Amino acid sequence: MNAVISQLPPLLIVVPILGALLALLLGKWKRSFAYPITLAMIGFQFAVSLVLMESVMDGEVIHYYLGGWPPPLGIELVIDSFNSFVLVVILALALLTAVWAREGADLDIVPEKRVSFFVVFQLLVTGLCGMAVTGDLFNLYVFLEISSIAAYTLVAAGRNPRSLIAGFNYLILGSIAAGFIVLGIGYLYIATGTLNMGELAVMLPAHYGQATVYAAFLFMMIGFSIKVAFFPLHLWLPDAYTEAPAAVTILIATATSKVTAYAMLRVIFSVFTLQYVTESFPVTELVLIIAAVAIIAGAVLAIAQDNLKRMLAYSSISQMGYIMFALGVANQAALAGGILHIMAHAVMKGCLFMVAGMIIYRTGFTAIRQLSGLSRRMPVACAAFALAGASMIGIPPTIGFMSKYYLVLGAVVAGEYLAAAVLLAGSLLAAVYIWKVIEVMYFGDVHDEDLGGGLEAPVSMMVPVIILAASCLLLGIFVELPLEVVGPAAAMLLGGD
Amino acid sequence: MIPGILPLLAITIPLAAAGLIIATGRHMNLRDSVTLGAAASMVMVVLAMLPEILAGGRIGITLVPLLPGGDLALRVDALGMIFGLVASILWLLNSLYSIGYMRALKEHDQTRFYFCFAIAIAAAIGIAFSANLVTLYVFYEVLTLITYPLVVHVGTPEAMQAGRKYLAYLLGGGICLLAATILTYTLTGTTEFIPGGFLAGAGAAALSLQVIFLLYLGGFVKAAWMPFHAWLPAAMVAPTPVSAFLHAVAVVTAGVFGVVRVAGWVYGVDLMADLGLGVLLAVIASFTIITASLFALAQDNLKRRLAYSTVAQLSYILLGVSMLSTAGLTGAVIHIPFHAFQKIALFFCAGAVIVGAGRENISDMKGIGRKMPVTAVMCAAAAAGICGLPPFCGLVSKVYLSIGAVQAGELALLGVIIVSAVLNVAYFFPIIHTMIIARPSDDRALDTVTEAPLIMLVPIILAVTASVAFFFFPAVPFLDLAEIAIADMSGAGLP
Amino acid sequence: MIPPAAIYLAGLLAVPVLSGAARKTWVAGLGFLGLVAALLAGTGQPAGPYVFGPGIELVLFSVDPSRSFAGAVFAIAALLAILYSLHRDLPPVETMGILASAGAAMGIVFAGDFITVFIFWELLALASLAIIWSAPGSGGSGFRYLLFHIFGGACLLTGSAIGVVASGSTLLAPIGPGPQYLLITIGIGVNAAFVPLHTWVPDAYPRASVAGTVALSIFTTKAAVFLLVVLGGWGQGLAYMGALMAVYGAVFALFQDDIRRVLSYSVISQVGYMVAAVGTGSAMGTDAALAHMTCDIVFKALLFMAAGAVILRTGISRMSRLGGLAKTMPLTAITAVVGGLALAGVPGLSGSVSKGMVIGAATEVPYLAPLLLFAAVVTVLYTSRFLWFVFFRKAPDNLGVRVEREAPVAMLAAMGIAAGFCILIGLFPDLLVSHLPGGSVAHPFSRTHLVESGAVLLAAGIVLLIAKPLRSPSGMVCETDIDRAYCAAGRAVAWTVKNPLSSGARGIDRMIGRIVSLATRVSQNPVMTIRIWARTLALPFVRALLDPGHADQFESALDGMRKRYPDERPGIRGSGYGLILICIIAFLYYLLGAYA
Amino acid sequence: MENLLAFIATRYIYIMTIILMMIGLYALIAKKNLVKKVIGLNIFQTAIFLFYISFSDVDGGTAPIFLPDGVSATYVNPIPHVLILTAIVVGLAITAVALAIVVGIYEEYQVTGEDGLQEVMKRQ
Repeated sequence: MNAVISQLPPLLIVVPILGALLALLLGKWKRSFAYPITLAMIGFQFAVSLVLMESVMDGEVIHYYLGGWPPPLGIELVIDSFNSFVLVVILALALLTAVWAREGADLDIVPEKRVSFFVVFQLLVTGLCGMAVTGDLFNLYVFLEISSIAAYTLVAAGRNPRSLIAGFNYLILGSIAAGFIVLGIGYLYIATGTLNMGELAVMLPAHYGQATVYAAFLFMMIGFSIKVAFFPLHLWLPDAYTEAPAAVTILIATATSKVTAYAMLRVIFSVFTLQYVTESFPVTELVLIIAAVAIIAGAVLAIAQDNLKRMLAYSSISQMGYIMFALGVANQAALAGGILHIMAHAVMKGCLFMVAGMIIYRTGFTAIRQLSGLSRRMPVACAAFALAGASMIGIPPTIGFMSKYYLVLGAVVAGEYLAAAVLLAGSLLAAVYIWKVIEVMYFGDVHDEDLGGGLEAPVSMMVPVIILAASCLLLGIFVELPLEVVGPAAAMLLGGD
Repeated sequence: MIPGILPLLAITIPLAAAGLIIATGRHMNLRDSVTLGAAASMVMVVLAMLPEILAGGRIGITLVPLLPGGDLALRVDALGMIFGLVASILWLLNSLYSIGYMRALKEHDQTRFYFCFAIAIAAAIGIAFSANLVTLYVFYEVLTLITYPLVVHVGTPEAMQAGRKYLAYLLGGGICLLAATILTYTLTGTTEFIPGGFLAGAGAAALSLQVIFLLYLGGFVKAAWMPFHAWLPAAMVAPTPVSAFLHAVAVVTAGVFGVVRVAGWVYGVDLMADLGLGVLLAVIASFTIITASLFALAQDNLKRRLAYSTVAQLSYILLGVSMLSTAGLTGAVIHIPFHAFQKIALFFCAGAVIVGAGRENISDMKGIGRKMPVTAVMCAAAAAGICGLPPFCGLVSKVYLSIGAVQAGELALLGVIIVSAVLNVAYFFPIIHTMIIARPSDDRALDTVTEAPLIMLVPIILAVTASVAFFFFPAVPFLDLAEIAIADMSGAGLP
Repeated sequence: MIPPAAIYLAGLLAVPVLSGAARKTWVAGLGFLGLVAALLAGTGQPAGPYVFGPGIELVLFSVDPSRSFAGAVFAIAALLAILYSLHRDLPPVETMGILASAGAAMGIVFAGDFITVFIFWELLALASLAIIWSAPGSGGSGFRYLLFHIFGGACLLTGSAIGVVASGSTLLAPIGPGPQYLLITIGIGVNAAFVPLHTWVPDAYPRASVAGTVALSIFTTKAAVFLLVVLGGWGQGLAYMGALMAVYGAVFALFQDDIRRVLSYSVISQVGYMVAAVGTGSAMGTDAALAHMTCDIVFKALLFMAAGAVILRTGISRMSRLGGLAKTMPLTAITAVVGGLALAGVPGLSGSVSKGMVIGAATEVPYLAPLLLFAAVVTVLYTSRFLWFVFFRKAPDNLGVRVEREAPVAMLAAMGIAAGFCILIGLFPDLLVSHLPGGSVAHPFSRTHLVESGAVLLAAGIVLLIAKPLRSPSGMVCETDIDRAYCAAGRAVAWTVKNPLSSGARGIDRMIGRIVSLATRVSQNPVMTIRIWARTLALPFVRALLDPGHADQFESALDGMRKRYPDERPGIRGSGYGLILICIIAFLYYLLGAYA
Repeated sequence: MENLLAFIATRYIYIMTIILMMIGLYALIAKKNLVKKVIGLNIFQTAIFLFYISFSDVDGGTAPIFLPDGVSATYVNPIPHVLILTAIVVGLAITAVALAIVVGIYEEYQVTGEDGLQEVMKRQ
């Protein structure tokens, strides 16, 4: 592999941080500079991630030692098929969100805060990239906190005062979670004396069965479960998603939650290997059960909501259950489905939240019942919503169906018929809450005529929505492309190759 | 030109038409002519494949690799050809009719209507020509969703309620179908339709195979077998062309088609017999036939009565499949097109009455035959056809089903056939009497009634003519196709 | 040569477009053509099997002596019926019905296989329905008629399906034992008015129009009889069924007031004779059946025509209100008398010939002949009642209706021809007998036969002298038959379907709806729901235990919660008490794990 | 029994940190006043810092400072100290954000207590 590519990983993080400072300074001088720089930086990261993914597609792994210090002293950045894939997904989402936010941000960000908003926005993205690429546990924690702090700030940054309360909740629980994670990392260090994931994976088996390792595992599981809002630790999520500024909701619902899920999988499978979680400290069964409950409960709660964003938030809880489900089944097909679902859910939930934001942007409506007859005013947006919703339900041939298919396949192969049934039932419930909206949008009669027609949102918001909606369908039909990466990634997690 | 392009074409034509319909939505005539043109050309395409199929050949094409065990692939064989012919020809008739109907009633959102219609037809054709379970499932779900806007077209609360019911049942069915597909794949490593079935080689436990078959049945809830039929009468709130579409062109037809497919191409007749699934199917079908006919007796709303009659008639097909004998399967397969042609005529008549007289309840239709003779007579003819009276094609399938029951050695099924024959007459001929014979309640009653416009009468007459023609020449082409299909699914060794 | 059925069936297609005189001539022409074709049919070649579909071959046209004989008879009868129907412009549907039933009967006669028979069988039912429904106020009886015959048709189909599979060929053949015997017997029995499947006859025939009744009386039952003849090999059970029908029909005919009901029961009775003859199973019996079928078609048609003429002119169909028509309608009266005497079996008329043959054949089966003779006596009784009350007794002036005109020409012509047939056959039996397939002979004027008929008539006379009520028209009228039971059953089904079944289904629907809505409401805010429920449960205890002030406070708080439900406002509180729990568990786990 | 005592004797520092952590958690969740919550958060984090420092300790170890050659000594493990430096920075940032939010809430609702907040929102 050529020298340039091997130098890319640090740039992925360093350059944007510098860029953020630049944006801050220039933004102070002239407000309109901030946005372009942010956009450029995220675009740059996206490009880099594409190059990286292309170069690791053939299964080889890029290692980069910061400052040339090898582990255990130094910090290592690792790029393999799994996290390069995650990188591409979240950066694509972040880029689209940034495009969307150009006007979408005005919805609930006061102009004075615009500069800092985009700076923090970019820091959040950068922190996520760091989480994805790092090969060092404590470094992971640091990046996790960077992104989290950015997220707390953004959530609380809205015009809507309630966003402060939501942000505070998020902060409290998020910090507790971070505390647990770092505690767990500490225990691991006690046990092995290293923090490098690769070395841990090698050294841990000797210490399996130690209470220290148990404790480490438990604390990290709990911590990550809070971070990914894994039922029943999801309590911060509905408020945060509902009250946060639209753009922020999109970003944390797609990028943040997905990277955290990635980190969780990475820790569980690359640090505590599959053998640990299934044999010496079996938790997969438990995770599977909780995941099943999460799928159903999240969906049922979503059905009951009347606030569109809140409904989508609960649906996220249900969908996160799908990914945990993959963890619980823990075989090739299921993990492939899970990783695929990380992408699928990012794409479709991003699209749905964008549409929700556009609706608020144009009409100020937040309640589902207010949307009646909206399809006549915002045809494109509603069509996108319908398409992404179909994907959420898992209607073939959308991407949502593909990931679900693999999950069920995995469950069936593993003989978990009941779990498979629950998964399918969950998609039926998803149909219910998605359809509640579509029904109102398309077949309700139009209220308050004074709004008039032609409320279609501006192009800069429309383009990302259309791209996402289209990719819901295209990624499904040409599901081979993501599978080329996802398959090996799953195999790698299972320690196959 | 590679032959594989034809089935692809058959699907892409309506899809392209859908796009054009949206594009030309502003100009009514242009839009409707697009629909008609697409329908006509699609019939052409399907007919172009007919000789090849009648010669015993198959036309296949793989579109994209989709999932393990199921690429998105099309393959046309005799059975699919039957469904394909029905769907395409009836779409042509239905388009003619709906143009008349929608304009006469000045329905709203006609563009959406025709758009969904076109896509739904594409899905139906996809189901007919699908080469494996996954493809079947994909198009099946698409059909379910895209039909929903048609069902709730009216937009009244009642309609929305019906739509929810419709989705609940059909999506639930889809879930079952998906589960069954995945289980089949995990058992055998393939979902390809193979004449004579491929599950027999799986060496799985009998119980699991039976359970999977139950899942398949649940999946094909589109066949409206009792007690999972409620969505069909509920969907009666839709405009009449939609009802015709549900009952004749695509939806329920797709359901029974799926059952035949699975019975013959996934399980295989012998395996079905070994697992005793024939008996199960026979019980369900018999129960449905009798109960649905009884329900039909109780309905006063013409369309609801027709809906229950559909439920009963579809189970004739299930009954034929359950016999697992040559004649029985033949009866089942040919009953698909025959029932479709007659039932679509009946629904067209119901719609014509709504347009011409604005009445939906049978009790209000006293003597309207005096003002709308064509509609009334055609309605009588189609009804007689469903009852299996000469000279209509319903009789043919009835004969085959009876012989099939004997071949299967299930004489009890003969009892079902007798009872249902009587019940059919019992709920159809009162309609005829009311429309044609009975005197109007008062002499002013018929003042507002006029014959439906010609563009609606033509499809009715064509459909009825077809059903008469199929009585005199059943072999062309459906019985021949059925023969090939049966030979496919049985290989040999049927009683 | 063309199959006669084709002529009628093709011809009726032109009826709707024609009208008035054109239609009448066209229909009459069809009648003649059909007759010609039927007469030529014997010379024609049977058509080869027509492959209907895999495993099903139709023999649409097969020829043998009995078929061509019956074909000719039906053609003549059809011509008579058509001629009779020319007296006025029938509604096109009715005309088509008459032609169709003629065609269907022809089809059954010449059919060579079960499926063809079934097809024409159903067609016959449909055609008869058309005829019945053409008369006003015939809805119910027509509907019942159809139900009966569809039931019969289905039985015939299923029965023949069994036969077909068993024998491997669809050709008509004697029915083997087993379920198919029962099914096919029921199937034919419905059309042949086997007791207790006969109720459609007195139900439908009197309701049809006068012309329609004639056509009905000719085709349906007789076609069934002919099918019995063709199949053959029935066994003696059928003979006794015939006897039962003969007696049952005759007795019920005795107790009718409506003239067409009398004749309807007479149809059942006479068909009983034929069935009995077929049941004997001998070639002689077959011939007798065919012969009696011929004669009965003619004189029964004749009587129905006469009754029709009477009803047409007087508008009255009840014997109790008719009378003395011999003066005003002499020709009708004469023909009616000829027909009546033929029916009664008076020597010198057609009835005695064929009835004699039947009874002669019946001697082979024990107890059959006496039963038939008894039926013959009763026949004489109701015939004489019919003739006397309608034509010859002094009209009851209180409600008598005077008519000044004789029946229309077309009717008279038809009746005249029919009467001519009766007399001719009666005087020269060989005209009929020589054509019989079995080649048996009749001795109408042999001493035994004369004595027999004399005895019958004498017995009848004696009974008339003894039984006074028989001499008054409304003496003993009984118009209830088994059909009451059938109708009751039908109504029961309808009621069950309308009330329990439907409402049950609706109830299930509603219940599901309630459950769903409850679930949705609960899941809007599960925690709060639980709290509300708990507090609601606690409320009575609180009231009981706490002092009123607290209780009211508690209650108001509860109401507040109810009002605010579902409470979506974000609160700082409540984020994860579960969390503490989990941490403590984790901590303890670590502690113990380390300690262990 | 003495077994347990021995256990506590050896691990008491860990137990202390855990208990401290639990105190922090309690404050975080049970305290109504937002500022107290933030304080609880800090206690929680401090407990974790202590935990790291304590396990990095080596008996008789000196500070990990580079000594002139010839002199040798046992160092305590330096890495946790480094990590905790980072963690402290992170904790600081979090506290800052939290306080900022609290200030925001106060400006918005004129309350820092949870019940007051509920009242205010009810009134809205």
